[in-house]
Amino acid sequence: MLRVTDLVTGYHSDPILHGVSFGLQAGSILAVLGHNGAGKSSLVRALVGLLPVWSGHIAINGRDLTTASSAGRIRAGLAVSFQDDPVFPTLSVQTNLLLGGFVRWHNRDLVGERCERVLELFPRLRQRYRQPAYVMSGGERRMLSIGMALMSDPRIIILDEPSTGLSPGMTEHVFDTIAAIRDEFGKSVILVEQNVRQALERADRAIVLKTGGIVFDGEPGDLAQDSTELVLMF
Amino acid sequence: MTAQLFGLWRRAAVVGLMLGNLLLASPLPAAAAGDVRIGICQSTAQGPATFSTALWKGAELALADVNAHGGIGGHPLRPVPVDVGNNDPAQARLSLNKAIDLDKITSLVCWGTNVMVQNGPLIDDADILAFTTSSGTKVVKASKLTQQLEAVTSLYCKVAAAEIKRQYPAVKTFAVLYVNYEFGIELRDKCEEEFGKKGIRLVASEGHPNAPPDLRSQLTKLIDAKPDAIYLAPIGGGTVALGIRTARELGYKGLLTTYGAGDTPDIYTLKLAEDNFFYVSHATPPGAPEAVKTATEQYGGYTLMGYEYVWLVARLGNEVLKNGQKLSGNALVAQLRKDRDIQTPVNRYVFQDDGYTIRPLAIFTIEHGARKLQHVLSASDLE
Amino acid sequence: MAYLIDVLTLTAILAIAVHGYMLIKGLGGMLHLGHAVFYGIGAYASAIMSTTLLPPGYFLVAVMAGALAAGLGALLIGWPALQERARYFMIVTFSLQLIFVTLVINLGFTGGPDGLSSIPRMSFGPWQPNRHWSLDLGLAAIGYPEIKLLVVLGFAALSYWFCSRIVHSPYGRLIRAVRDDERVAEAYGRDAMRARLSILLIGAAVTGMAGGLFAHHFNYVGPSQFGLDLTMLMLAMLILGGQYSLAGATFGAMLMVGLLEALRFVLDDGLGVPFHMIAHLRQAIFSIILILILALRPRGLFPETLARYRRPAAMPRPERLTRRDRAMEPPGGGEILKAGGLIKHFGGLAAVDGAGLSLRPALIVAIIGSNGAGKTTVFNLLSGFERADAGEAHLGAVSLLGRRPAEIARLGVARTFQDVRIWARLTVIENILVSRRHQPGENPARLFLSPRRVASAERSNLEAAWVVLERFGLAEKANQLGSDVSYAQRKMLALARVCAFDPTVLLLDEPTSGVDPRRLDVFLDHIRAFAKADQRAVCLIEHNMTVVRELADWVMYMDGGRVLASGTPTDVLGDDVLMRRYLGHRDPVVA
Amino acid sequence: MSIFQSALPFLANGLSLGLSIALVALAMALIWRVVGMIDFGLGAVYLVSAYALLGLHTELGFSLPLAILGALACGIAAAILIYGLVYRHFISRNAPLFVMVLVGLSLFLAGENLLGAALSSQKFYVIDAQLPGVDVLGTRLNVAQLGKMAVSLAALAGIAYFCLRTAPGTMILAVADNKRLALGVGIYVDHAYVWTFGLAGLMVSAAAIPDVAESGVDPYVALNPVLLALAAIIIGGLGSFRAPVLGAVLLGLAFHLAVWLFPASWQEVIAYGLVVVVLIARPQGLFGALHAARERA
Repeated sequence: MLRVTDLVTGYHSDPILHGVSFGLQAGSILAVLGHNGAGKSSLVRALVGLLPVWSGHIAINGRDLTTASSAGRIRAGLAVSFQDDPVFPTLSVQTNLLLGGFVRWHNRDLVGERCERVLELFPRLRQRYRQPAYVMSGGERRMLSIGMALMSDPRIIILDEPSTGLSPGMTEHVFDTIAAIRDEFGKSVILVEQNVRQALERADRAIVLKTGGIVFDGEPGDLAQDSTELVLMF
Repeated sequence: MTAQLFGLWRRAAVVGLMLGNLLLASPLPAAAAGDVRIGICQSTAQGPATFSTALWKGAELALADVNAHGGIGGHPLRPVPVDVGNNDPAQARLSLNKAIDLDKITSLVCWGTNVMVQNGPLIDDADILAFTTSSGTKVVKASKLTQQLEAVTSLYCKVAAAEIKRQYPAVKTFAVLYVNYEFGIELRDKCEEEFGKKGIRLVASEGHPNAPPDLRSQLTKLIDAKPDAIYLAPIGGGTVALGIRTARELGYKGLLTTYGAGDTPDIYTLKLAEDNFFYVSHATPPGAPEAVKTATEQYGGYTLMGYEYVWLVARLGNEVLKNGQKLSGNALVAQLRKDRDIQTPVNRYVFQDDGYTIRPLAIFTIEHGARKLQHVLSASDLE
Repeated sequence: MAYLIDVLTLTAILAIAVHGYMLIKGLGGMLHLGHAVFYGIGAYASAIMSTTLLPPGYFLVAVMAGALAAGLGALLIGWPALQERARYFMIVTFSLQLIFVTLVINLGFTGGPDGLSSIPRMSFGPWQPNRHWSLDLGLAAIGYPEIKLLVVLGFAALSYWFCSRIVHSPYGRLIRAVRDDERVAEAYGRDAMRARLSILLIGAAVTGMAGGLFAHHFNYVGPSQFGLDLTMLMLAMLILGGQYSLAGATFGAMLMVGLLEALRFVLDDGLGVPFHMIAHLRQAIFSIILILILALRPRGLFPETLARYRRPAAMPRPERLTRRDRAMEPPGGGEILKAGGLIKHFGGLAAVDGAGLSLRPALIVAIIGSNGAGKTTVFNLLSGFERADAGEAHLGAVSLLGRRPAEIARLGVARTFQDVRIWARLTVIENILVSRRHQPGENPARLFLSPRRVASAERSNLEAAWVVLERFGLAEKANQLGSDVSYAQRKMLALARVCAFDPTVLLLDEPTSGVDPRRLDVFLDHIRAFAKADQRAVCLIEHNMTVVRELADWVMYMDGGRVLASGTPTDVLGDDVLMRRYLGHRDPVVA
Repeated sequence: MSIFQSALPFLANGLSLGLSIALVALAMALIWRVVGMIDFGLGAVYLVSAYALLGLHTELGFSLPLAILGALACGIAAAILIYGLVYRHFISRNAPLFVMVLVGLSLFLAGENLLGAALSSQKFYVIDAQLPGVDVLGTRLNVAQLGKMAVSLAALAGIAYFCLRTAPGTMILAVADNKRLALGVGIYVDHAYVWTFGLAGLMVSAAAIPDVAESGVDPYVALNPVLLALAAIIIGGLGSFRAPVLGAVLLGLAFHLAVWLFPASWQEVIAYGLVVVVLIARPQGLFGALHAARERA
């Protein structure tokens, strides 16, 4: 599905990721773990095309996207939900969702149908439908953002720390939704998370980033079982 | 940013600066010796910019004539631009210094009360003859070698007042809409004085910036004072037209009048100006050269002055040389005031020793998209 | 040569005005579009002094009065305009520029639209030359214009000296720090607002002086002379020369005047442009050149000149940091910072919900917890960057809450930032120098009143800075820009900087995140040294549990804005329930 | 006549001036919100469409409606060209606001003076007769003014509709609201910018045309509209599409009521003084709530 090979990138002079490689299976969840500064968000930005790739390759279904603009990548079937400022604040929930499906606008029916499914998935959004996004709570914004990512009917959804700033209950809900996205919508998900355990429970595969390199790549089960060890691994 | 790149840039810059200063210092422009340089002011300010073009067009014609007839003592006349920018005295001084120092101009025509007043001493020191097309009364007081070519504000007001008395006896009160610059304010005060002498009372006056966004509030206020006539005192640049249009639209039926600033093509073609409006400006008598007349119709009243300026300089220059003197501001001015009463191909002037000039003025109205000469007040009428 | 002299005189005057612009825009980083206003205020003020208030011969006094007036003007404009909202400064100054001309026309004492004429020539006491004054030196006679040029050049030199003194002083360094990141400057106990205002005032005064000179050079000031186009001209000069360099400002003025004058010749004699177009074309070409400069060389011809410091030959070797055993006595007693019941809401979300902590000298406390647990917010509350809704925090007897960051920092509570936030356009060593406290050179007045004291203080400051750099292994990078060193080095610099500030309490926000594990030990040693060697109270937010194990004497586990558990690292990290929760398990935990 | 009655004409004229400023203000506000720059280059656009109208109508003898359409087209083209040829370069290097302002101003000045050099600074009229008008509140407003008022109200409604109902409009809003996310959903930001400048160009020309019809064209006509527009956004703020329009109306009223209360020579001081006061009292503008939204989001 998605294949990243020897990805090197960073901000102006200093590299953040030095040579990251991993793959993503269709219809699976890949958990990307690691604590702040490990390079997770740089990876996201590089995948979406907001950060120039210094060397290495990014390909979806064998099609090379290394040099594609972000717009190009979205059209190639990528979708993202950012960690911070994940929505358009002054626009209504409706408009936000529509914009989520921007690259599919030529196909009105699809967009409409998507919109319905998203609203089924997040009934809360239906109540908020006509209100501007900035009046909503963090959790609602997170749902909206994930919903937007679904709107473009992508092959791969990148979720950057979806649980940030959410109450425990809300976090549970979000993670269940992510599972649903895989199972019901049949999407592949790249789940960048700090809530290791919850991520692992849903993930089919996990990689652990540490200071710009991959220190673990494998089945979640193979990760250390003892919490303390696991914590120290970071 | 590599060091050598900076080095490169700096070197480029240094060269540029050197070049600049070299050009400043070099006598290069004065190289084509022999010809007689005369300065003509240019302006980028709204209003002045318009009549500086007119002035130049007139000068151009005269230059052609004069140089065809051997210029001054066989030396052709050559115009030198003097850029007064936004009518800024400091900028003007810089340009004037260049014209004096490097181009060695023998005479100048310029305007802008502040521009002229502040540079008066410079003109005297440089020993050049200066004509001014400014109407400011202070101008000639600041310099011995400056002669007014334009009629002064007081004269304009006097003539306007007389015309009103003659043609519109019903008018007993008037108001002034003036540009809030030194010039507009002077015009307001002089007119209050001159109109007063004819028993016409100033009932209201409002100022406006040069190039106002609109004049509606000012005119509403003036019209509230129920004046029989409104005197427009802008620097020009279409403000006259705006004033007329707005006044009429606000339902003002009374008389509208102004001075030379109204003598521009945009007024000629303004239908609104065709009733109950006149302005005082310079006449182009039937005898004037055809080229001058057509140019005036095209560029406006200041064309004349450009023409007469060059013509006068040529005449005076030749006389001075004939008397075996060398060309200098003092010599030229002395000659000018000695001849005193001069008839140019266009007008008759009386150049007084105090620098003021008695010159014919004419009353114009607008008719069929052109200005219509009502009648001329010759210099002798005004003496 | 009257022309050349006139040009040079005007150039020198403008150069001084552009020096002032450089201080405000380049050094102070304030977006300023009303420079002609300061110039005009100066010109008018000194003109009024000379024409009405002063007896002849007091030229210098009049010029100084101009500077003073401009300074006051700047104060009046800057005080409201810089409060919290520097981003509107440009629009404020621009509007003022638009008003100024009309205002002057309408005021009485400015001579209204006529302006003020017959301003006396430059005169010094008994020497009051008339226009034709001249001094015969045998070979050549020197006239008043030459003298005037010399005087103005003298002033230009003076202004250059004065400004470069400012730029290269500790004060100038501070201003640049504020320009780069004022929040951090406040975190180091500096009052950013005052810094901005002071440099605005100084810049305006210099410009006002130029205005005063102009008034006496031209003997006339009128409204039309101080319009937007003059501001544009000065700005063009500044941008062309390089807004961060004093030499650039000077040079830009010369170059731009040279260019404008050269255009006369090029257009008229060179290209033979139609006569009546020349004036307009000069303006047009000037504007186009300005655009080209901005496009091709946005930073101008001259870069910012950075002082290069030479490493002293005999460096005191930093004492080897020995890993002593950690003091293990339980907290309580001897504490210097105590906070409790802290509450902070953002919108509906409670970021901090009753958290508290207590810090003691030589003790390292680590706060752990998942993102959004409120760790950083606690730091923000303690360091004054956020206002607490409720709770209390005391440093010794002093209450911290409700104080501005600068005050708190001055009390001795220093913090680092998660996103490193070093002053990117200061060199590494300058980052250290700025951070150090008690620098007399930060007071612009002292620079000139007690230069010796400033110099000696700076010398010792420099020595101390080198020691710090040595200790943190940054000495090699001392003269590199903060933005040019690697991420790890910036992280290290952040530590070095806070160490140089010499606080009693240290709040470190993820000091090791993103650091190469191979370098980690160095960081650990330094942090440990803060506490153990320097006897400081240290509190750090940390995700890397290895680090926590290594460093912490005491660990607090935060979640949902509350402290759920605290104890020795082994206790907390050993508590599997907590750890599972930390990793995202949400089964209930008894706090 | 009571004080109140005497004020009416000033109110009416102030309103009409305000609404005619509103168009340019709206354009400027749009660009400020989407691109994040104060675009004085709009002055050049204004000049282009003004002279285009003149040229098409009086020189090439097009009928007035045709000439108007042509002028609108020229305005749009000019705005887009300026973006493509000049601004894009600076935006792509994300030049600071200060530089953008300077570039815009220089463009404007260059345009002004090039026209002055090429076509002389003489004033030309498209319509030289008195414009028909109607009496309102004891004053008389001509068709050009009424036109301006109508157009700017229409534009206000139009732009709101455009942005909220049409695809490119939504695109623009998205970029204005959250540029990174806009990229994240696959919007070509460059397209959004082209639309923005095109739209701004349209509005500016729509403002220029009635102005020219009313009081002719010379190289200086654009200065007032642009400066007043800036003042209007400062007063109104950028919170909504309404804000700049309200700001413009307030400014227009200030301009005229100032004359009602004081000698007209103080007009500008009072009007721009108002700007400074607003800046100091309420920097986000009187009707601006945008920052609140931003900060909460």
